[in-house]
Amino acid sequence: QDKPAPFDKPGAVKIALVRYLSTGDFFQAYLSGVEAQAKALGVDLRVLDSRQDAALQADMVDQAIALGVQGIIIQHGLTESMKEAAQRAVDAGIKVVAFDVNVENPKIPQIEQSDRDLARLALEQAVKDNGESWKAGYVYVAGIAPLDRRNETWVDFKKKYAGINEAAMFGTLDNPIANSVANQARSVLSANPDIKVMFAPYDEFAKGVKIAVDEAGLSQDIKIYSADISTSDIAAMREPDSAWAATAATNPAVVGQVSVRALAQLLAGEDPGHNVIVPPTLITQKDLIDKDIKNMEDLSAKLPQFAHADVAMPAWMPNPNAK
Amino acid sequence: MSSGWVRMAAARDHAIRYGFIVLLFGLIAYFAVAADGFVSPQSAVFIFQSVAITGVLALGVTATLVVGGFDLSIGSVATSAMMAAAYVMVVLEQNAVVAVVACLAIGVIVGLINGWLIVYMRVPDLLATLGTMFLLVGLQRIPTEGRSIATGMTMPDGSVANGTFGAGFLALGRHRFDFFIPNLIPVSVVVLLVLAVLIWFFLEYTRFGRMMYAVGSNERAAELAGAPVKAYKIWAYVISGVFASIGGILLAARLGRGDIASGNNLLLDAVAAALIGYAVLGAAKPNAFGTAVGAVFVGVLLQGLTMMNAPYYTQDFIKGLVLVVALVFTFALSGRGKR
Amino acid sequence: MSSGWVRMAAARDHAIRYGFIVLLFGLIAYFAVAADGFVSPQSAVFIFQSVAITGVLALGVTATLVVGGFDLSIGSVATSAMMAAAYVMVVLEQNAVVAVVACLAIGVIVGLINGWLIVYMRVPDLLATLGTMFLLVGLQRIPTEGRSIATGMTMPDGSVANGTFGAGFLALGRHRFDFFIPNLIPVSVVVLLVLAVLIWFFLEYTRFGRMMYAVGSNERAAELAGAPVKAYKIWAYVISGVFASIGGILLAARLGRGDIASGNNLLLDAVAAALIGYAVLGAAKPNAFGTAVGAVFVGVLLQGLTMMNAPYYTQDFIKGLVLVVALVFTFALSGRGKR
Amino acid sequence: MGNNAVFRVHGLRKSFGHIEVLGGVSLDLHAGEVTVLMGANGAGKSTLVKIISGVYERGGGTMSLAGHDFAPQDFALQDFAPNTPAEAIRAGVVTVHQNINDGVVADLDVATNLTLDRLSGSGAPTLFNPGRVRREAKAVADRMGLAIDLRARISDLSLADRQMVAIARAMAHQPKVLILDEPTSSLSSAEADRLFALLDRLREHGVAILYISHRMSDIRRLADRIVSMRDGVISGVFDRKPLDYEGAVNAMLGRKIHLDRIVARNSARLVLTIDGLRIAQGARPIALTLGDGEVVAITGLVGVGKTALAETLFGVRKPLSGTMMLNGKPYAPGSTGEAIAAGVFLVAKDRGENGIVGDFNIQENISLPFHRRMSRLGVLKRRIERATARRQIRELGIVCRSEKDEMSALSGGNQQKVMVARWMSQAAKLFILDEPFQGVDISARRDIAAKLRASANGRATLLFVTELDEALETADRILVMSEQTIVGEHRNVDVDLERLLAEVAGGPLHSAA
Ligand SMILES: Nc1ncnc2c1ncn2[C@@H]1O[C@H](COP(=O)(O)OP(=O)(O)OP(=O)(O)O)[C@@H](O)[C@H]1O
Ligand SMILES: Nc1ncnc2c1ncn2[C@@H]1O[C@H](COP(=O)(O)OP(=O)(O)OP(=O)(O)O)[C@@H](O)[C@H]1O
Ligand SMILES: [Mg+2]
Ligand SMILES: [Mg+2]
Repeated sequence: QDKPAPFDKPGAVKIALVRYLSTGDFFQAYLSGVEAQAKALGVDLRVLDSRQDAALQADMVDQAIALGVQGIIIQHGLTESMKEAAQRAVDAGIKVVAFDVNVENPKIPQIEQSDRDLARLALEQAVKDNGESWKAGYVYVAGIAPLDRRNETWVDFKKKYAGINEAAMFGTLDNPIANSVANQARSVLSANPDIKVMFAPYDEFAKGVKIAVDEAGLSQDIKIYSADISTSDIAAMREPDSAWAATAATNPAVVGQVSVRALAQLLAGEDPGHNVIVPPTLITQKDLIDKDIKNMEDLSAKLPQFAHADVAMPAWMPNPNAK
Repeated sequence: MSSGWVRMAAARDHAIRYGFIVLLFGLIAYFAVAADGFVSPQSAVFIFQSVAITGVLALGVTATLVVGGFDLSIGSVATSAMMAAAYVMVVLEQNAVVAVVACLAIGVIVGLINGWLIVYMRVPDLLATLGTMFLLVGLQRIPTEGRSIATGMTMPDGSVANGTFGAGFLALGRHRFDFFIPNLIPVSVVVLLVLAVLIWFFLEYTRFGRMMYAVGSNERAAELAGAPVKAYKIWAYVISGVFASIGGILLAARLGRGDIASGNNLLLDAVAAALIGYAVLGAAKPNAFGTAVGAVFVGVLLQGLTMMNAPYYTQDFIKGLVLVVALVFTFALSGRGKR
Repeated sequence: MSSGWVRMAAARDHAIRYGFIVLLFGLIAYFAVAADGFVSPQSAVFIFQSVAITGVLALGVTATLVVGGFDLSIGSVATSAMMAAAYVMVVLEQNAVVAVVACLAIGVIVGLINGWLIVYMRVPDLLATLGTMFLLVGLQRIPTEGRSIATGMTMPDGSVANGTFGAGFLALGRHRFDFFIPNLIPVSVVVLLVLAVLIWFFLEYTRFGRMMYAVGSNERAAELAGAPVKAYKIWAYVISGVFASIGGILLAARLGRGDIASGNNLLLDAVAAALIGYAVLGAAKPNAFGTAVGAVFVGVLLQGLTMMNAPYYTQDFIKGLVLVVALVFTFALSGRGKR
Repeated sequence: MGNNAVFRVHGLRKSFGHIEVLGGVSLDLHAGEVTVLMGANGAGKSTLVKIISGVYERGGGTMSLAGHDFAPQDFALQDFAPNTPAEAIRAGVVTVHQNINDGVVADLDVATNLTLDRLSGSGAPTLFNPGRVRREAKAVADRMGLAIDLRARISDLSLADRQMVAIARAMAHQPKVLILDEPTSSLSSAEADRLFALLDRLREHGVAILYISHRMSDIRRLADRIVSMRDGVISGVFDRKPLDYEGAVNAMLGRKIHLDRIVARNSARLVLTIDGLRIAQGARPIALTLGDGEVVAITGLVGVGKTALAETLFGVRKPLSGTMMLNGKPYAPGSTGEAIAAGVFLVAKDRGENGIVGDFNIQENISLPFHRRMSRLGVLKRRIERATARRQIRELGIVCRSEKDEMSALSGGNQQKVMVARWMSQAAKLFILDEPFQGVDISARRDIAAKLRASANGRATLLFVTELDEALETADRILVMSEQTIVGEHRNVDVDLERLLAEVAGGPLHSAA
């Protein structure tokens, strides 16, 4: 295989992944994607994990610089704290890409799983299933960047469809999230028994809502639309009479791969473009049942657009999924 | 000593004893008026259900409070038990009984470790249980490398875990007993009530419970009265561990998977319930009845506020406010109150 | 007593006094060999910087531990201060000085409230500070309805907040002083060191500090000896509040915004550092020097593990393990150790 | 009299809840005089002291103190109403309270404890200089003749040493009024003598001293005046020399007491046999037998090993060597639980630390060791518990409202009676009492002694006391302990006191030089 420099010598390239969030399936799958692509490329990967400490994350960029890496992936974080750190890395001649955090730097490609698209896909399906007029419950916690972006779509949607009536908004990030949201959703359902649609644009929320709907015995009467997917979400959606109708998701592993590929392109002197968007996939209950999809592997196997994104994929780039 | 004085003192005594209960009923009355659908058997059952898990944890931590200790590890014991249950059933493909036994074993072992550290190694309670807390938070994620456990998941070695949550196990989270109304009372509520009555009876009416209070109040005096103080203290941590693992079982049964979660909120809510318990009936000391009422109190508050569409942050705020006000009321009036 | 016995006792004494320090240096030596790039001035500074904020909080909570109390509200005081700083500058468009003053005021006020609840209302420490914790967690989110505060944000009423973080304020988080190497030592590290020395000196070498220890050990004896016990206790909570708010200022300065998701782990990490401090130099009681060492210890551990590419969950596990082992060592040997 | 009073209380009242404890107490303290306050347990002495020293708020009445430009002849009394202990101390009213653990801070060293009040005083230098503090502490200790390592932690000291530290600190104040609430309750006679010498000096310097004690020997040694108190009112003032001690005791009790002569008994059956028992490294072995129905007292200086022996018998500590036989069977308790099961009971000394469960009421405190006997299938039978408590309250004359009273609401002496009542509530085979009369008034002491003797059949009774009087009043046999071993034995008939005292003083611990 002819890889361009510096990838022609295996092990010559050292990159760092500087993480803000790490706990949970999404982040674990993202990491595995990063690792898989890094391995396929033969680069040495350092993982610096700030465990949701934004200040520490900025320091870790400096640390990565001190470690002498050639490329850095910034995974999540806050614009304000990462902007300058990212700039310092660029100044030090290091190539940087950022996933899901806007570091406001023209030299740094932004990898995105488009949260607005995620929400839009799910909501369009809701309108398709339920018509343009229904009473909704909405799960939202402000202040979390991806949820805020998904919220923008929801707000636009409510403007667009006057018949959609948000009867209740709730949500919490108390751990375990599904359990806490289930408690809240139960209360909301007893206060608003006429809710038809629950929009829970984060799978932990959806999981909690589903538990509440089941416990209230309303699984025939309510439909849940969400974002993100995991193996256990698939199981929950596949349950007989499951209220969880559809979810929109990007494959976090693919996003991880794309992040590394974009960085590799930069290192090889190519331009991945400033906005590298990984397109989301709509996954409906019907898809899962019809195609007999039981877990993430089946999903990748049977929905190819989910398994691989042809993003940042020049000809020389090894594809870790092609075995 | 005028009779006026006597009457005033009696009134104050009543305020201390029943103030908190009155507050609870006041809240219920308020929500009954302000929030549609608040008053119904289902709603009542639901309140119990929503606090069942934290309530069980709170009852456990009450036992350690009674012997003058504290257990910061309960939240992580619960989540560890949840992960273990899922691991046993999904990865090891064992049945529900094995899973439950494994969870309880975790509770016992962690309790013994905590007790051993505190009693024999003389590590202060907060410190020892903080240590085991961190340990467990890490440990529970190692077997799956930080992934949640669900049927069909891919293991770190690439194999697929095909076990499922047994129906019997899920029933712990989902089955409901008939009680006048069919399918009314969920298993978790029954578990909460049974454990509450058990630990209440144990602490109030058996000689073991009485001695645990003695140990908590004056360890040396209890020892010189013939009590095996070390055994009692270890026992308290084992109770706490087992109750926390029961909480974890209920959690797993409700969620139907092993969910990556720190359990910090479980810890805080359980501690809040146990501490609110101090204020119930003017006890000014840890007590199982108070803990149960404290848990229900938090449940009523959150249920009512959610039904009134209060956003989550106002719920925290009001939870804090009511807690502080209720407690000022109780402790300031009773003039006792020390841990 | 034979000289062998004396020598053994002396060896044990040494083990108690220096065991923890030896462990710390052992860790450093291990990481120096095992982890690339661990030994460098930058790395050392980085370790200090990574624990600066929790360290400051831990020093504050040490003051409450000294008077026999506990402060669960420090984490939420820090995040409230951070939100307040952002609110003052971004929404109210005030300058850095106003923001800092507002934060400190929050620290003082919360400290006074905690102290008042505990001292005058006789609410147990854990309970009172748990209450204020919930209160603040809710309160800090009300002005923006749960949104994070950043320049250009939309307020609940639809207006756009146009203030910015002052350069002076941001410098608190970002400026670095030259120290042999240019731009080496960040402000936060200097703040940590200065506060550590201050509180250490205060507790060890002023009569106020000594009396605080007396209050913590035997409140009644201190009071009967003429100490204004109430004032000392309130003072301890004010120190704790102010330190936590300083931590919040540093956090805001580092982040450059008021972020609702940040600061979740501050409480537990700070408490861990303060409690590890018990084990340093065999103190077996809260002490500022120990707290500072405890904070650095956690920093070294996490930094080393990160450099060795250990996943986050093994870090928790090892943190817990080392904590437990170190403490068993200290407390079991010293044979003292009670909170 | 009273025109040269330095301190005066008039019509002082105090109630707890609706129980009146002080019903209008009037009292003068005079410069250069020791006023002894006598009163039965629960009479209200400590309550009075706590009001004077700013711990409790008074319910009514006035207090006044000579002005700050204090001179013994200064008649201008000013109103005095301390709101806090600090205010009282600043005004020159210094108190050593009854509960020793309220006087010292266990986790701090002796030096800091000796200077605690200076550290908290407003004029003190801000910086804490350990060297200077030690120098100051040394000065304080030297005045008192204290020879304690200033770096030692209080928690490592004996009760007597703790008490001496608390007293030394109070003395160092140059107070106008010094109040001592049962300061000798855990001191040996040597230490008490040191204290008395110091009080003499303070008296010469014109300090007004209020001294509370149940020990007649103290009172005879010190008193210039005696004030008797009964049920919260002053029932007699005795200041005509020679002082009418008997009258004072009668006034405080409201009746005459009479002392039954001890008829020393012999025992037929052996209950406890101790042979070759060594309780400390390097100590000589102890051999000892106790008979059925016998009351044996072991006396000796503080620190000679009385408590150690008591605790060895009770299974708290292990002997280094030797055997014990109880009722003919080998007895080697591994824990207090085993000892109790074998019928060996111990009333431990220092009730605050070793006896009282503060969160429990009287009834629960009494039943504490006997839960097993008072329960079925682990469930406590509260009716039996209550009946037992009521019986014991009656038997020992514990002054309380009911068996549900909190322990903290009892006077010191009554708390002690609860401790004795606890262990007398069930039949023992070997009944050990370590300093059981701490803080108990004379009449109650004699009551308890009489009860002990009356119920002595069927068990052996072993009493550890520092006060010789207590041994003479109670025991059939008196053993003397010195240097962790028994050095003398006396039948309690015409005891050769001289020899006994010589044996007591025999140990090298007695360094009164
Ligand atoms: N905090 C309290 N609450 C209720 N009653 C109390 C309290 N303190 C003391 N008493 C009651 O006040 C009375 C007087 O107690 P006080 O301690 O003054 O007695 P005393 O004369 O010092 O006795 P002693 O010789 O036993 O020390 C007792 O009957 C006691 O029960
Ligand atoms: N924890 C301890 N560590 C070291 N030495 C001790 C300890 N406890 C007691 N001792 C010593 O053992 C000896 C016996 O003490 P013990 O308390 O039995 O004396 P005692 O005669 O009962 O005195 P007291 O009248 O104070 O009770 C003393 O020399 C004492 O200093
Ligand atoms: Mg008294
Ligand atoms: Mg003794």
